[in-house]
Amino acid sequence: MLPTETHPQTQRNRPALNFAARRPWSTLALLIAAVLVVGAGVLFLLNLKAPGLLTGAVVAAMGDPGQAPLILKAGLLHYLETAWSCAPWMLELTSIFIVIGTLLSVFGVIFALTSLVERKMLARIQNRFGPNRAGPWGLFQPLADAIKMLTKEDIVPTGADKVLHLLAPITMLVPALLVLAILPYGPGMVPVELGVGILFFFALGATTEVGVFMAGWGSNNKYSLLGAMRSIAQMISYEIPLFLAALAVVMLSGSLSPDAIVSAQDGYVFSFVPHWFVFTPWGFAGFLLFFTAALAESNRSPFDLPEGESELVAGHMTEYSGFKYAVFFMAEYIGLFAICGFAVTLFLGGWHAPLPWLEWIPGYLWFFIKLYALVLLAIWVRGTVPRMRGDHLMGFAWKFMIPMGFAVILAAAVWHYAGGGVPGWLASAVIVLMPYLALGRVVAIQYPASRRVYRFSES
Amino acid sequence: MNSLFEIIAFLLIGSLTLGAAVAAVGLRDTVHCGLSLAVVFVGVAGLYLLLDAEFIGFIQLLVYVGAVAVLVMFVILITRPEDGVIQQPDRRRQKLPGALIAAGIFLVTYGAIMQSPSLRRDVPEPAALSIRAVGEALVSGHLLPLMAIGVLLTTALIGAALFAMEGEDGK
Amino acid sequence: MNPSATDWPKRSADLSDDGILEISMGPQHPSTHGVFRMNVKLDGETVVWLKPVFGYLHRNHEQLAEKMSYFGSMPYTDRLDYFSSLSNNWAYALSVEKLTGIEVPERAEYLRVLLAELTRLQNHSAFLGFLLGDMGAWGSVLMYAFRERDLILDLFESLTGSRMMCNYMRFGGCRCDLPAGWLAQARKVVDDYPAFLDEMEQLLVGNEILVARTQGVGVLSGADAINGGLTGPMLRASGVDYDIRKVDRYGIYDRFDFQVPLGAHGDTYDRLMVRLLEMRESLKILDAVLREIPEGPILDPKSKSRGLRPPVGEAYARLEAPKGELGFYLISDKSPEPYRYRVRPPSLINLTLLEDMCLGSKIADVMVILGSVDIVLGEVDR
Amino acid sequence: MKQPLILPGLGILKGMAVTARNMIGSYYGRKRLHTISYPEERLALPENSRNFPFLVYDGDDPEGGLRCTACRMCEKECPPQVIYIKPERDENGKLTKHPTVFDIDLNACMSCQICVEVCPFESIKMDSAFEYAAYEHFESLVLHKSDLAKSNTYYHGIKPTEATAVDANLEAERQRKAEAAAKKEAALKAKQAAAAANAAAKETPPTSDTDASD
Repeated sequence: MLPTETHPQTQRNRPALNFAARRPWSTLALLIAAVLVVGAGVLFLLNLKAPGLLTGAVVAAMGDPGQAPLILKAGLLHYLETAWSCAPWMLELTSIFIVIGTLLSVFGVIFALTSLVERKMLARIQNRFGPNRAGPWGLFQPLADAIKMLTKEDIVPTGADKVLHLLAPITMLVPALLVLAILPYGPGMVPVELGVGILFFFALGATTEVGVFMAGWGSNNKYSLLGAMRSIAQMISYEIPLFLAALAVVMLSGSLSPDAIVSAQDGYVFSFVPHWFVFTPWGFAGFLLFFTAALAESNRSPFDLPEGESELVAGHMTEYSGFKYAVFFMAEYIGLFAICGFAVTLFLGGWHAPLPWLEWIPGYLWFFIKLYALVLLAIWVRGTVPRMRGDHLMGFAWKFMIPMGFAVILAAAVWHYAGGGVPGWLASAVIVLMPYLALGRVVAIQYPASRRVYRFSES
Repeated sequence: MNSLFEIIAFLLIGSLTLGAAVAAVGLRDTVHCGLSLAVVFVGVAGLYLLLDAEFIGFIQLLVYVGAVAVLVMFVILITRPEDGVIQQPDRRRQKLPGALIAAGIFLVTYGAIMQSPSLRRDVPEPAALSIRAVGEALVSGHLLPLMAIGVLLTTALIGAALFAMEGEDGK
Repeated sequence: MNPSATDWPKRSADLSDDGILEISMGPQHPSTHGVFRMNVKLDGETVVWLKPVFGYLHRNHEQLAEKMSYFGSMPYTDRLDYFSSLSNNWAYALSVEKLTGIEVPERAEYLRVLLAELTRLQNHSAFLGFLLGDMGAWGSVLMYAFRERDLILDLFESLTGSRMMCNYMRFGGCRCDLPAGWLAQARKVVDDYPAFLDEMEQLLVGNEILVARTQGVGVLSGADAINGGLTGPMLRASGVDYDIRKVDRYGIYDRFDFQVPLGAHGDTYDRLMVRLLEMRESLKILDAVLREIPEGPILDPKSKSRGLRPPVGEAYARLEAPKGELGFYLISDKSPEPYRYRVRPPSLINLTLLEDMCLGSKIADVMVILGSVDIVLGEVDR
Repeated sequence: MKQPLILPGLGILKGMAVTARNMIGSYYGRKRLHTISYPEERLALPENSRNFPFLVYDGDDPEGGLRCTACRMCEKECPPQVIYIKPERDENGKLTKHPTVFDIDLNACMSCQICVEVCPFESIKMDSAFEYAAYEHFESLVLHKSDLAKSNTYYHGIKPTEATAVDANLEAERQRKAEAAAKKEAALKAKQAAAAANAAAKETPPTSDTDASD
């Protein structure tokens, strides 16, 4: 690399890096200070009404971080009841809105963060910097994107079905947001106690196909309809391996409620290997199956057939611009978070800490750390692997994923009835490995991956 | 009785379902009809949930909205005439006979419901139906029908595959 | 299996029935081949008819050269295949030297081989990046390829003055000699290159999705390749042993021992692998050249480039450009401007068989097959 | 031969190892992070890098010290014909060795550096300034003599070795011319001396042959 130093060039009036990009640390400190001051101010004002209540709740929350959100919520409700003397039904309503508010804001922030982290991680994989001009290390880039998306003109193609064109992004976003309600974020912190959480997740997962169809049909464009059809076929055929992997876990933990599944994964073996399902042979295969099917379900990297073929058959989102496209974009990301959240709940032990002496970190932090690890894995895969072709994609689902799903269920059964000891472990490992190798050969014969030896000319 | 919320919820969902059902029948564009049918399914699922039958509610949501609605959409697309113009039946002459038939059916069903003995008995406390109970009943008591349905479905699947392949190039 | 092109041209019988979908791909194609369009007829997913449409980048290069002095059209040869400008310069200089019989000093010959092989390296790396980009790998391989290519372009810039438009060869030698420290920098680049190639092989060769998308795709048998007049890595991937460096032994290529890799199946995977192995062979040549380059004059003093009036006659000289056999055919009538100036563009001739490679394959493969042909529109349209 | 053990997914894992190495590597050292943030950091252009031509003038007077003698050789040889020269004519219409107008149209100039090769007076050289973005084609992208003329010291600034070589052979040229002039002068003087000598010889012989003839 040639040494970089300024060259006696005509120094035109070049815009120097803005303050935020030049001194990132000080800008960040400024920002955090501002937020703290505003928060303290609001707290102080509210506190005047009923002295000592709110601050007491905050101090209590500080004391026990594990249950901090619950304590804060109880404190706030108590404050509302005493200071503003609200009616009981009003309190019930506000408690629901508190939960909704925190969920939406937390996942909103993660969505904004991920759109930046994705671009920066892909950039770093490709040996370049990634956005670093808007704000410190590019932290304001999501803000800039949001403003751009909102101010862009929202074009509705002529002859398009306006109602469907408008409803499609909504039917994509709403199920993704609803699914977030049943994930167990921490001990006792499950927004909605559902006995059939897993079923709820798959039911709402199925409704996104209707949204894709509406998008394809509403854009009045032959190619976006074709794209919608292909992505519906892909989503349906990849839902089955998703079911099978989740079925194995439900079978083992004996219940459909996510909370029960997470509590089934409590405790440690040999005091440092946690009871997570991913550490069992069938669990590991099931997790890989679930995660690959999750990538296909949310149209991410190796399976991004519809939007990847944009130069040929337009994806179903092509006729959208401005705010509706932003909603699609958000629906895709929230869908990815939801399905990664589920992978964490089913296989990676929900909010349990990986090591016993790490349990002082609050549960909900563990949940989000693991969730974000899976999101980063998805980004990493996106930066490496080329796109699968249409027929390979379908062949892979039906010829490899579904048979492997049955094998995982069988292995889980064997593991369970063999009492989980070493023989059970080995038996289920064999039951998983045999079809993997056999199917690998079947799938490989379709495209021979045998190493080719190249001869050289003699002259 | 049940709380204020549930009454509001019931009214909301009930009207949604009814409205969607009327739309499914009345709208001109078949695709809109198909989609309002999907909304009807969602409404029915909501009603199930209101009755605390969670399992049936989510199965309804999963099977009907996820699969049947999309299937209906595919069927509508395949059978659309190329130029997209759908001959609408002229509705003027059919209004009177339609109303008569509707009234007749309503009366018959109303009479049957009123005579049925179940109305006289007080509403029994709903048994706490858990998924586990449904599962065990399915596998133990009704194993034979379950297996029969399985075989039926596989033959249907294979049949569908054959149809699809045949259409390709006559091989 | 793909219908082979021997029953030429194989088209499905009825193209008119309504099941056929006609689409046009390009010319503003998002991948990097430049302005190139294809009209494709699809029966469902498979391609039944394909017509490439090019000419969007036609700049009247040959007619222009007939109105310009021999020396004046040397910079225009950089714009033919703008990924390998030094090979184009050398081919043009070779044909004028054949016409006028000017001798080329020893050091200039070594410089020419050195720069031509460096051009082949950066061209094949760029090809690798673009092919993976077509397959949807979001530019990771492209950025790695461009990272290495930049090192070579920095070498070109410090020697010839420009990264891609070098305009460096003159009739009878080269324009200017190596600046201080250039050879050491070149030695460093050549020594670091195998690490990049190993990294690429680890990333690509076993990758199941890449294998699935390239093996058995765009198959071309050796006979069809020869009938179609293909040359270069495309031909060798179909198993035909024809490398002009070994056939003509032009310049001083006979002094270096290097081998020519040959494919066996003639599909996109082989084209990818042949180019990867070719890069390793070029590294061997570069290693030898950097060791043996002698001192001495770089331009034959009695050769004059301005006001050159070659004797009446014609000459055709060709060399192994990264894309195939690049040839220049000149007819001179003793006037300062050539009477006829013709370029044999390897990209265009390799492109003619595109339809035969794509018949029967899926529409998603058309992009990959076009990528594997490695065309540059500057050379196709001239 | 025994079918090789095919582990589907292994190739992808190896590929992911490569991207991981690149990502982590990009945080340590510039080998795996080769982009620079352009306007603030700039790559040092190598000495030979050429962009658009400029005219060299010696001393510090851009008008007087201009080396260009308006021989229009570069105008004729330039492939895209972007150079336009109007030589100066003094009062009685005789060409002087100085251009009044010397325009280069940057829109079409492809910086191919042929003008530098054909210039016999080392007066036009290639600059490496590339920041010529402008809002319209004609006023700001057609450089006139005043924009083109740059001092020899600037030339030494951007291309030291080339500039010293050019100065060296200019110096050699001047010496050779000086010697040639001196030799010519000496020859002239010798001729005059000879002419004077034989003229003197002519006067002296008449005196002698008059003696003989009378």
